[in-house]
Amino acid sequence: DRSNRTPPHPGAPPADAASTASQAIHIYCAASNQAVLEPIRQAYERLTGTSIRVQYGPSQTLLAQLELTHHGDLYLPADESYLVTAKARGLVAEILPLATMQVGVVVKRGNPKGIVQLKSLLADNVRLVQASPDAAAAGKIARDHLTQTGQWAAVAEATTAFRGTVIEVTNDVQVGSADAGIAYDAVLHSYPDLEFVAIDALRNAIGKVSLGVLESSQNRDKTLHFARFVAARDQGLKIYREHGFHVSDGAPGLDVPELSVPTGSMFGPASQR
Amino acid sequence: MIEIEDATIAAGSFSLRAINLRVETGEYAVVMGKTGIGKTTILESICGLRKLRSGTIKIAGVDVTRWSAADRNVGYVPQDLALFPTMTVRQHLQFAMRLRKTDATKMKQRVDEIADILQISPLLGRNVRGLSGGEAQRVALGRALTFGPSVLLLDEPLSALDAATRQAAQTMLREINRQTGVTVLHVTHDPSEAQSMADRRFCIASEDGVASVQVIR
Amino acid sequence: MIEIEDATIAAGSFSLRAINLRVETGEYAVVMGKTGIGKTTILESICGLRKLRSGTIKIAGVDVTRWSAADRNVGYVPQDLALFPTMTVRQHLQFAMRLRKTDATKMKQRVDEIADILQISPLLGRNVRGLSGGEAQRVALGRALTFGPSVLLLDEPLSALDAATRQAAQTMLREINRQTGVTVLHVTHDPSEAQSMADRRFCIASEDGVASVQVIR
Amino acid sequence: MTLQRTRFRRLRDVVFYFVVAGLSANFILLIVLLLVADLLFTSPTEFIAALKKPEIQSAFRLTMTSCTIAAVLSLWIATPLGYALARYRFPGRAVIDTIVDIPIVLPPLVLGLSLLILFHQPFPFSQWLFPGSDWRLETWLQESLGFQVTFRWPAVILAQFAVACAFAVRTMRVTFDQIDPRAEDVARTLGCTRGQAFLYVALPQAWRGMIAAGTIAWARALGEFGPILVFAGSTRFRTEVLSTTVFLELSVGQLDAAVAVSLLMVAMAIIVLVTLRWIGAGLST
Amino acid sequence: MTLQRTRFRRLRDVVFYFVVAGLSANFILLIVLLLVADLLFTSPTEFIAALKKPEIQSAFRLTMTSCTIAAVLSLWIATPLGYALARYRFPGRAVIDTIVDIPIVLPPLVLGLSLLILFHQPFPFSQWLFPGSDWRLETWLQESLGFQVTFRWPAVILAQFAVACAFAVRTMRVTFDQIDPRAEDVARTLGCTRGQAFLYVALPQAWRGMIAAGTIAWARALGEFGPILVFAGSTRFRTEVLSTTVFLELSVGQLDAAVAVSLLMVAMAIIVLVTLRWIGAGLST
Ligand SMILES: Nc1ncnc2c1ncn2[C@@H]1O[C@H](COP(=O)(O)OP(=O)(O)OP(=O)(O)O)[C@@H](O)[C@H]1O
Ligand SMILES: Nc1ncnc2c1ncn2[C@@H]1O[C@H](COP(=O)(O)OP(=O)(O)OP(=O)(O)O)[C@@H](O)[C@H]1O
Ligand SMILES: [Mg+2]
Ligand SMILES: [Mg+2]
Repeated sequence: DRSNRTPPHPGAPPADAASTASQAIHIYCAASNQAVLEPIRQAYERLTGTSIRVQYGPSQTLLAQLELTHHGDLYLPADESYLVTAKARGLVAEILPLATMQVGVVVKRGNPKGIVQLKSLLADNVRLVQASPDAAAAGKIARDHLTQTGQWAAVAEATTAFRGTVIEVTNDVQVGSADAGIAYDAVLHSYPDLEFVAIDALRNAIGKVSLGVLESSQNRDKTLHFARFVAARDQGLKIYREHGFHVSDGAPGLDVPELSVPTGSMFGPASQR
Repeated sequence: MIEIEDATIAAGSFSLRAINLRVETGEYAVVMGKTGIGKTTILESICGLRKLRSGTIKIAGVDVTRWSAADRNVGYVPQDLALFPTMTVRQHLQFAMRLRKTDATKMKQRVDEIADILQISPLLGRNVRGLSGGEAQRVALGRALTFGPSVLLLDEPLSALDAATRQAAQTMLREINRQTGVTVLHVTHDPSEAQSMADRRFCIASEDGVASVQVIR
Repeated sequence: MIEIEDATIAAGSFSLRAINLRVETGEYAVVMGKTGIGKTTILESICGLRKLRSGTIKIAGVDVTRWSAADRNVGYVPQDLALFPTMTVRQHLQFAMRLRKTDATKMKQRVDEIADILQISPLLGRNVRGLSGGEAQRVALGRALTFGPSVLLLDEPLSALDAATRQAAQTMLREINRQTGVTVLHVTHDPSEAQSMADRRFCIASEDGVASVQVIR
Repeated sequence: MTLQRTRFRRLRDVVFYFVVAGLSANFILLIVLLLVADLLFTSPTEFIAALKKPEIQSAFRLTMTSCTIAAVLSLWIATPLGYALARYRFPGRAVIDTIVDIPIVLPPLVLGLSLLILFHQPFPFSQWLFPGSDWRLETWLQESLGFQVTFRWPAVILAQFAVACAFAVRTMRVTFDQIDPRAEDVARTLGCTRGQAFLYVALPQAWRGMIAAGTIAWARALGEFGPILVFAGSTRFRTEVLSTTVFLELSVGQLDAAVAVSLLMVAMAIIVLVTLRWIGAGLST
Repeated sequence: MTLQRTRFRRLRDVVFYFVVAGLSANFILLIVLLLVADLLFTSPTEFIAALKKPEIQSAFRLTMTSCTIAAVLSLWIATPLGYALARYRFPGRAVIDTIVDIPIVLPPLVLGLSLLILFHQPFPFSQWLFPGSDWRLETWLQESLGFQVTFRWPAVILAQFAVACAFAVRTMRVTFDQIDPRAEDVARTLGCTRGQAFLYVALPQAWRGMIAAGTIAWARALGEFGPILVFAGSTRFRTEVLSTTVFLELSVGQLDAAVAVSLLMVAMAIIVLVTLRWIGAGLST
């Protein structure tokens, strides 16, 4: 029941109206994408001089924030599912796919428990943790796939604990409170002590990272310009690849974004390098 | 002048009815009575710390029954002293004068004078923690004397003093009474003290919760 | 027997040297002295609440200087009473006996007896909040009498009582002293009280922080 | 000498009441507005719907149990510790006084993480004491006692206790600081051991502080979230407490359900806290 | 009558000390172990590296400022409120007494959400008072005062204040509960207005409680995380406080950096709290 939820305030000025930062692009970004977005932001700011204000947080918190404040330009959650929700609520105007992540098993480097397939996760001496299907996309994706193949009940039964985020799952394996965790491969980029094991049962379990352009964006042109920069194969996506995400080779037309804002003139030559 | 007319006071399960008492202006009245009879309770009613169940209290002819304690301009020396734990002795003596914005030199003079008579001058800089029983009692006495109240209520103010110090304090109290014309109500258990100080002596007794205030001649 | 030998006591900036005092077993000694001279401090040293700077204290011939207050088996009536705010009067009187696991009937009998003499029987069920000055003083007195201490230290125990009640208490104290042979050290400012009660009277004075304890004849 | 009722003084009393009320109102108003905003945001049907879900009922039961256990444990530890800090001078007192505040300072996620590390990394000191040993708390607990902490209900209670107790200790410390030790001293002359002086004389005077410490510990345990999430996980029907429920509802974008569950927690807290105070007030008379 | 030193009583004193120490040790040990576990998990180089990052330095400054402001504000409100609750009987007292605890009970995320709702949804009551109005707090603040709260530093302080103040109020309430009002009464007979009785007589007796309330508020503000994240966001160099830093580091898998920053917070808290207590103790003599 959201009958008493008020729709966006039609006459509301941009939240930044009074401040000089009104030129800045405000992006809500999942904290897990922080390592990727920071270099992209720096590159873009160097290139165009447009400042980007990034607000990091858990995806669901960010969703609540933009829903309640009707303010901001872009939304980059940890997983596309949040964008789907946001779109259904009329908060997102456009979705740009960026990268994908493989769901699989995270273990200590060297795979001491010898986990190679789903069955090894069910063993008694393996403490398995996974992201809560209710709280995190990875958990939901895993559940959906395993439910299809009828293995979910067994895996859920063997799971020692459900965690709030895949980062917590990974931390458990790192700290030693779990032997194996179900998480994205991209997460492992910053964990040299851990190893990713792709298992057959989750071969098709893939998480998508996408960027949403918000309805509340006051500066659509500039916002789109930055969004395309992030989605450009030789700019944002390059960095995504460096951080262990899988980048599709599709969406070629976006490689060289057209320049629709004056400041963008600095950008043209740079992008051709 | 203090006038209590047909008052009923109550504290918890204790109550005392039909209290009638009249002390003339400038008079030094001493009240005696068995322990637990209600002397302290009456004093607290006069100074405004306890509400009357019924009846009226007049000070200097004015009905103060519903006035707050702060307005009654009464100098009260409680039996339990109730010193301010964070203040020095000097701050105690200055307290009421500060509230009345007395000027500094006059205040200093008065504090020194009273401290001298009460023989607490060496203690002026001390915190009240650690004072002996008699010292604390004199601080409480001094605190109530500094600001020229219209009525003084003294609840066993000299009970912890040795004979010599007590004698000096008695003399001072009578002196203040005579000079400023302040009306005094002094509770004591010491018959000789009552005898020597009082213009008029009362004895409070009660029967079945009804008070009887007798003047002793 | 209480024996203080060449003791130095100190409290904050106050100190008193060369204290020598000897009370024989079963004797009823009364101590007098100017207010603030150090009587309370001496009593607190005897009962163990204050450490001696130097010197020794013996009770019944045993050197108790380093003993804790709990071990000295002394009945102490402090000047500030220090009643237990959460307890009833009956609980005060039972307190020391309970600690000694006295059996219930004997305890009840003793409590009733002492409450009766001190005229606080009607108060037994009351909490100590709201007690009058004299009532509280008798509770503190009663609390220290119940458990048969070997020494009684009374710090102005009757100062808030009216003449009649005081008389009864005096009689009781002498009676207890005579019957149980308890050694008593009683501080008072009332010369007639000292006169009537004491086997031996001391007067404490001091000069430059050196104590002189004189026996009054 | 004339006596006049000084109007200005009554005026100043009134001004004082207004200043006190005005200052206090800042905070009270903030909370009331927050609550009303929440109330307007959700609806009674949300509320009922939330109450009916079996996982929420289970979370409710676990929350009640764990909060109560954590609060009782906290009080049990905080009372002696607060007393020791207020009464005794011992070496290390200042250090302990500071250590007590650390769980308040640690960010919630880190507290949870620290608990995880403590239970699953090689135990501190064990390597120094027994070189080469790889003794781990959780492994030991599980192998010798068959008792699992992490991701189970004991983890919930431990996480709540770690923070709630810190607040309880502070409260008890303040309480005993304000109680005059004189009565305890005199009790000693009557033959009390220190333990008896504490039990019979100090403790009964501290009941208001104990009620306050108990309620604060309970309330804090109820609101606890980060450490529980990290140390105990959020497994439905097993370690889900109401604050976790709120997080889970939020994760699926159910803002109003989340707010409804929070209001349920507020209602629950009001009932429990009022009852506790009422019992406390009853005990005092 | 013979006098014997009763050994058993000294023994029982020792037993009492041990029981007190033993109970207290449970909690102290837990915290020490947590800290040591953290320390072993990170390394001095991590620590130094963390200290050198400009965003962490900026977060450090914002944290210090905001915590201090929040603590001062809390004390400023909590002292009169605690006094009023302890001394005066007024209608609604029990209600206010309960309301005060609500920020403690609300899960952190929900507190942040509530603040967001309060500032960005139509203001409570405004629709009833002026039907059809769509008055929103944040919009109004921005349009009339040019002052933005959400996602800026005022949001950080407000979020910290909302929780810290609740703890400060509880502490001050306990403090004034334990102070005998008798001295204030007698001060009234000397001519004090109620305000003067509070200022000159009650307040100086409450200094220990005020130090405790101030430190607890400061510590709580430092550890605050959920509400800040939701209400103030975590924009680097603008609303990032140290607890947010910890979260951000944790989110990119920088476990040891997160732990290092937490230890920095612990160190910072120890310095500030010890200084505060030291000043407090200095004031008392
Ligand atoms: N809250 C209370 N509940 C019950 N009784 C009370 C309360 N307060 C006072 N009393 C009783 O009222 C009576 C009168 O007390 P009050 O202090 O006025 O006596 P007093 O005449 O001053 O005695 P004293 O000479 O011992 O000081 C006492 O018996 C006391 O026990
Ligand atoms: N902490 C302290 N700091 C400084 N002086 C102190 C301290 N404690 C006690 N004194 C002083 O020690 C002296 C002796 O105090 P004590 O209470 O023993 O006197 P006393 O003989 O019992 O007097 P009284 O007859 O008035 O009860 C007093 O002058 C008192 O001010
Ligand atoms: Mg009296
Ligand atoms: Mg004395």
